[in-house]
Amino acid sequence: MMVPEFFQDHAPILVVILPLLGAFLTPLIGKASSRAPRYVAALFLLGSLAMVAVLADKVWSQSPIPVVYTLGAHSGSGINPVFRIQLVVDGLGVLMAIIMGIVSTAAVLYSWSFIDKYSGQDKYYTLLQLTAVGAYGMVLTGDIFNLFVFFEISSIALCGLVAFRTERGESFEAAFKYMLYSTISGVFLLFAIGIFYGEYGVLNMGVISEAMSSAGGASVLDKIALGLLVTVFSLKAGSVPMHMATPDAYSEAPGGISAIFVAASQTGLYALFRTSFTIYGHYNPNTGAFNLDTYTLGWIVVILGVLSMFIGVTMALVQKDIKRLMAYHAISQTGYMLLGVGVGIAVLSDPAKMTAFGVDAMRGGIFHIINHALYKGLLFLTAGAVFYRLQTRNLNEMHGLGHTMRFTTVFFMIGALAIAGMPPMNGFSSKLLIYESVYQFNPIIAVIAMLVSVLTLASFVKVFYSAFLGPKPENPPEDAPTSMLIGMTILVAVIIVFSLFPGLVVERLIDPAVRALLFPWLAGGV
Amino acid sequence: MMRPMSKIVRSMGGVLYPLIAVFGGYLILHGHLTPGGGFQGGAVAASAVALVVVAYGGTLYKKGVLSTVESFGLLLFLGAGLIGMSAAFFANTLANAGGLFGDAVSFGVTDAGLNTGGTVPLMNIAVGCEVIGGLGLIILALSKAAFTREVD
Amino acid sequence: MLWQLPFVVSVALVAIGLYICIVKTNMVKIVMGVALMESGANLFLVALGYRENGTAPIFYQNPNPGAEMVMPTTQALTLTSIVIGVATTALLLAFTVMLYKRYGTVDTRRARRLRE
Amino acid sequence: MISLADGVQIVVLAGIVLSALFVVRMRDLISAAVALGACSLLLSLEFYILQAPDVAIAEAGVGAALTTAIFIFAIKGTQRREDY
Repeated sequence: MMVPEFFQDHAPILVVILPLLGAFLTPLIGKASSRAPRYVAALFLLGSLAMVAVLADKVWSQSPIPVVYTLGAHSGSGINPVFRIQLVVDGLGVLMAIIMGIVSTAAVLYSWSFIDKYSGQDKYYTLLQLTAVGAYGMVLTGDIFNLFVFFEISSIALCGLVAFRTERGESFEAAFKYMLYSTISGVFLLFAIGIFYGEYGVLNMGVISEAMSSAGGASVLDKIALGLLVTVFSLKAGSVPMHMATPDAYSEAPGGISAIFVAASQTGLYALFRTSFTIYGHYNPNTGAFNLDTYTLGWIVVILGVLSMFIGVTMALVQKDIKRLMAYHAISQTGYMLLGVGVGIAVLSDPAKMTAFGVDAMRGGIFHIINHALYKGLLFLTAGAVFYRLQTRNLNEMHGLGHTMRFTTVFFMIGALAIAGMPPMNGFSSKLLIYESVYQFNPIIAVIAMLVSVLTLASFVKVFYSAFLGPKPENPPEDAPTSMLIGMTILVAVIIVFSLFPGLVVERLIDPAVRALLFPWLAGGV
Repeated sequence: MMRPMSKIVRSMGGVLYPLIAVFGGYLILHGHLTPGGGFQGGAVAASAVALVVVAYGGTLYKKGVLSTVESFGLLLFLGAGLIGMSAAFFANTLANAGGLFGDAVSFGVTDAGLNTGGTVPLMNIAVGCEVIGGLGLIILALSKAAFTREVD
Repeated sequence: MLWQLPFVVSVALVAIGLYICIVKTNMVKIVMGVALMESGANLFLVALGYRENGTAPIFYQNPNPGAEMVMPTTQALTLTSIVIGVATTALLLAFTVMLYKRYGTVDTRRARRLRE
Repeated sequence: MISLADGVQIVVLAGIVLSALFVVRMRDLISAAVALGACSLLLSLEFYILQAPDVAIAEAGVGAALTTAIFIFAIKGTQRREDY
């Protein structure tokens, strides 16, 4: 495929600034026509997705060496580019960007119908694009302070979107709660950044890790910073015990936003893995030493994962509100990712265990990130479609939707099978990788993971039975409008591709991400 | 919308408002030479907006105008970044190139001129517009909320 | 010795802010606590860049090119964090006002309809 | 013996903590907002002492003026006392 050289060179920054440009063109264009913002938003997010594709091609061709883009640098300007703002894109960053690209495109198309009757659509699309900017920026930047800036951009934009349905007081309550927690975590993140800067005088994450390595490993201050970072990023990802605000925010957000919320929350996981591996798990090939013995950190992440899995699913079982139920399942699924990659962190300094099962566990955890974004995004979209037709989210008030909302029913079934890890679906492939490798790490945890999977299936069977089966209601609702169906179809199509070719997906998408995390320790290949 | 305050406040506001606004503009335009810059100057100018809203009520400002100023500021900022795209985003290709803001500067301790800095003054102006617009909108929105007190 | 005092004060500000966030139930007061925490973080960053007997990082005003300057990077970081701080404060206050219009209270004990 | 500059710094820092404590103690939210503004103003003075004039201008403009103004607007829109 021929892509002009300009786009090849500038793809990393174009991914971020296209939605930013769109976000601020939207209100200007919204003055001219009330329907224009939706087209502008879709156009710019699609453009951004195309740039992600160009970038992905470039990253995979030179994996595991990251693509580096230095802002504002003349070639040969003589100033050390490390002291400039850099975008550093590797396999993991580009994987997260792909997730955000697919989900945001689906969500924006879905929103065309979903928010058609609300006023202030230009603000909605502005904030939606800003959320995408925040997530893209977080995963593409190589500079820890920019990570903070984009973290706050995505939090602020998401809060605005959670409070978008102004007729409900509950949405303000959820938005206040989420904003409060993310602001407090932002302050802690700033302290951690200050600690790094005070010790090493740089903000580039790669350079921090090398400076830490030449200083002889992590100091006490670095360990304090690590504690802050783990708290902050697991709060962003919505794992137990920092999950207080997530169910409220997920369930109060409008339908399309809940989907994008899942993808945006996973940037917290990205940042957690990035700091654990790139900064603290940095391997010095000359001395053979790691910056920090990550065994304890790995166990902490594993325990967070197990708690999230178990508490999330048990809370989900008792919910009556369909979106709240899915929100607790989102917490539970986050646990699998933490578990998988946490095992990788724990055995990082043990090459034998790492090659035996650590790499597979990481593969499973990272594969689960993209799978979860797709099927949980799809499930939230179907729940939004049900809400759009019935104006209720209470499961007791729905029955027999399958008679008329046929496409929505089929899509829900696909999503439910995928989240429960039923064999042909993509959720099965990633969970199998996690079970097999975690069983070698600690059998009890693997058994808990399987139990949680069974409970997830039970919970979704209950939802399917009570909402979609049963006698035909008196006023059977129509199926969702076309644009919403298109949005869901995008996600379904990707899920089916992932289910049919899991091996290919792992090889092409996931392995570069794992290699990027383990670089340079495992430079040769997985 | 908020009621205007007493005559004393209005008179003092009328005297102080232009002074604060001019100081804000000074900070924006001298941002590349002295302490200050787009954000600081914009914040100072926005506090002039706050003064007017408190003293005279919010009717003097139109929301549409402020939001246009804000969008214009951001587009100008991104435009200033995109000028440098021949090298990299945000590259300062206008510096030392002649024209407006393009006067050459020598490295080291110099008597810096106002027309130096390349895209930096442009970005300061852009950020200034952005901040005046954004903070002004925040003040207008909250002052409107503050004086409609009914509870549903 | 004395230039370490700002660090102590910054930690104190964060502790006071966190105390307000945890103990107080009035939402406006909680937002004040958040604002105090942000101030603490800003003071931490600026104090981090301070060098004893350094001058402000303004290039052409520096009389002696060899004289030490304070670190400009942390000041840029602080500016960014002030911008973010005012945005979050305004957003939180806007949510508070809207919540008051819906619920008629800003007490977190009574304004709780979203439960487990 | 401490110099004059050090003395000023100690006074300013003590003032910051004191006004933060006032924010905690004041039951009247308008007073608390004014205490918060005073805290920001002293903080901007401290930034000036720490050789950060840019940050001092920004903190004075934003922290002391705008934040206080929006706090007072929000308190006018809700309730003035902390506890009822």
